[in-house]
Amino acid sequence: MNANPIVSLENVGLRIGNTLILRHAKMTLEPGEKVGLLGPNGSGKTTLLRMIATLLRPTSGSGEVLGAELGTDAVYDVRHRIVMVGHLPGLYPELTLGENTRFVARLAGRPLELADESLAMVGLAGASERRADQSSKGMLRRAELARALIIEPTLLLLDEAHAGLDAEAIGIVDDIAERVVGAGGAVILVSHEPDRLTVDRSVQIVDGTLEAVS
Amino acid sequence: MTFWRQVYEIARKDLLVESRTAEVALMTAPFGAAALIMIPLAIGTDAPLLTDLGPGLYWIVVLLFGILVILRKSAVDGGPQRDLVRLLGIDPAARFTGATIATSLLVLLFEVALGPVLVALYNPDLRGWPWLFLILPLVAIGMGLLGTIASGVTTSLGTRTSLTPLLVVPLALPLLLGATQAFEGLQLGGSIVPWLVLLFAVDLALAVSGILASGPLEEAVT
Amino acid sequence: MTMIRRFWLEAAAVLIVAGSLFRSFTVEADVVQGDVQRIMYVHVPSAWLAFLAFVVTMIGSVAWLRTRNRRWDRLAASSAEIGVVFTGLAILAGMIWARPVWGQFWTWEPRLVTTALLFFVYLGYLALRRAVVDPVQRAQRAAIMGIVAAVQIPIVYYSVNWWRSLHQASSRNSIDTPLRITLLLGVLAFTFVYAVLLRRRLELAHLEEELEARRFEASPDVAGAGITAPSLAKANKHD
Amino acid sequence: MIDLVAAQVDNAWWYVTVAYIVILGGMAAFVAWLGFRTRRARRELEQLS
Repeated sequence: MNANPIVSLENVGLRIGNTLILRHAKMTLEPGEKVGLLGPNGSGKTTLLRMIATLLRPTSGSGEVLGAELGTDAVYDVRHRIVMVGHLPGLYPELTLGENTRFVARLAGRPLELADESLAMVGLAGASERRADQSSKGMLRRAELARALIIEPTLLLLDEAHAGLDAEAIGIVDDIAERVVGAGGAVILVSHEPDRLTVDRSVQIVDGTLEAVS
Repeated sequence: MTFWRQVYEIARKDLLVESRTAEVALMTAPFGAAALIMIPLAIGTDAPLLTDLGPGLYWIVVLLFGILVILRKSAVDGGPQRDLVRLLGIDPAARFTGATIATSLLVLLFEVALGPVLVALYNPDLRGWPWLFLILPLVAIGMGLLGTIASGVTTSLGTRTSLTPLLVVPLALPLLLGATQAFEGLQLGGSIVPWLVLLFAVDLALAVSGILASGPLEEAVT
Repeated sequence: MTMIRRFWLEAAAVLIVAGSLFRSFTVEADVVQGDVQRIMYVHVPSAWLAFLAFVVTMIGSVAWLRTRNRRWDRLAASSAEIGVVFTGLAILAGMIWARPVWGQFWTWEPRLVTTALLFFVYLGYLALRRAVVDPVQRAQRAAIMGIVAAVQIPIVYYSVNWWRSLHQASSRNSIDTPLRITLLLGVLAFTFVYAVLLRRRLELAHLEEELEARRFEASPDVAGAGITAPSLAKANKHD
Repeated sequence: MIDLVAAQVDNAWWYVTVAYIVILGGMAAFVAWLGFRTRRARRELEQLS
């Protein structure tokens, strides 16, 4: 089990409409790794993350995530082990934060108490009755991180990892990433501010390929 | 996590969101009622004429204005919500079924809300009304299915609000005929069974194609 | 030789259409309707062509979903476009026919109603194709609509037919054998026309796809390529 | 035939002619439009290569 990488991309190309996101991307992510993904606005970090999350099919090349070949039906079986926190909140604006997390818990087959506990863990115990569209960006972000605590993923993908979080909450990101890594999983963090990342190594998208950042 | 459990959760979530926005109850239904008030002013307020035309107009309003139920906000997840649901590992067929159930229930609500308006304004012949307990849901399910398929293929397109009605309305013709003819059959005392069979057949064909299409559809929307 | 290989279908189509037209004008007039009935020899074949085109669209749609080979998507799209054109023509001819015979442009004949609805359904199909930018997404979504629409065609037809039969007797009586042969000849001629048009339209679809690919190769729009460091801060420092 | 207005129409050939012109003309217009689009695509393709 340990020998198998969590993500491996071989010469992956990805094109959406008329935009080429990746040309010959290579990447390996081993269990226990925490990797930063850097790059300027519009370089395709979010799209790459969504592809790794099995939500987009590569246009060429091949990739495996958690042992499932991208673009095949095998990805359906590994999706529940992946959590992606996008740069837009994956929450229903009309529902309360509590309802949102309980929705996740029920569909993930986790006990409902875990939803409330995880909200408390990210410091939102008192805000669970607040509607998502009445919450601040930082609160939404915390609520989304609670999802990672409920699902306990093997692969955690954080887009704009620290966006909108206050000093207190930035620690949550690292704690959650540590949990995942500690359990033999892997984490990819996207950020514009490399200084704030505590990662093992970083890669960056340059002209459609992935390059290591020293 | 069984299939029906997923269906239940999706439908529940859609209806919960809808209960917060109240789009169908507070916006679409009054709009349909307003239409039923406007029509006689245009075509004449002669009582026998309205009794005659009432049911047909009712079904036209249900099918045309019912498109707004399909287009309502809670029917379509935004990009991040779609990603969330997909990563939760939900079967596309379960998602389709759950969304269809929610939309169908709301179309049914729309139909029921317009019923009293029809009775009050048009004084229609309501012979055989218990059959409505069958006709109304069959039409609502058909609309729910057509609507879920059509809003599936138009998801995230800029012209969604114009394109969806064009895709739905022509294909809704068998529903219109089934509903109006069954209604007429009740008044004339004829057999309405063939029309119920037609409605049922439409629903069945749409359900089968919708469920088979749900997998490819999920891939089409990225 | 290459000319023959390239144009034999066109030549055959022209010949058979000419033959069919000649026969349409020279065959004896219909006993009931007289000469007006000759409109049928182009109206019915147009409608036939359209239905054939939509069936081919469905086949292309199914094949795309199974193989994800883009040639099937090209087939579905090309055929649907031809189908929409001929549905429109069939409706127009039907209206011109209806005017002298029924005294009005429109009659609620089941086949005419079904054809009119199909016109709108496949207009929607083409509009859907136009609205989706990404070729794979376009093919996928269009394929779903192409199948759902085709499954509904018989239901639409039977429902209208049924509805009509309750209100009025069926509209069509049988026609004499020579007339029927003329009609069949028309159907055959229009089938050839369909084959020719489809081949041409597929060629265009292929060209357009190639053009799209070539444009992309010529100047690939790589994500992030057009974005440079903002120069605002520098400008501010200068004041 | 249902609701037949006239068994024999006076200016029948006029209607027939219009109908044939519509169908054949529509066909020709479609062919012309196809040809135009094909030529345009060819031209653009040549410009790119």
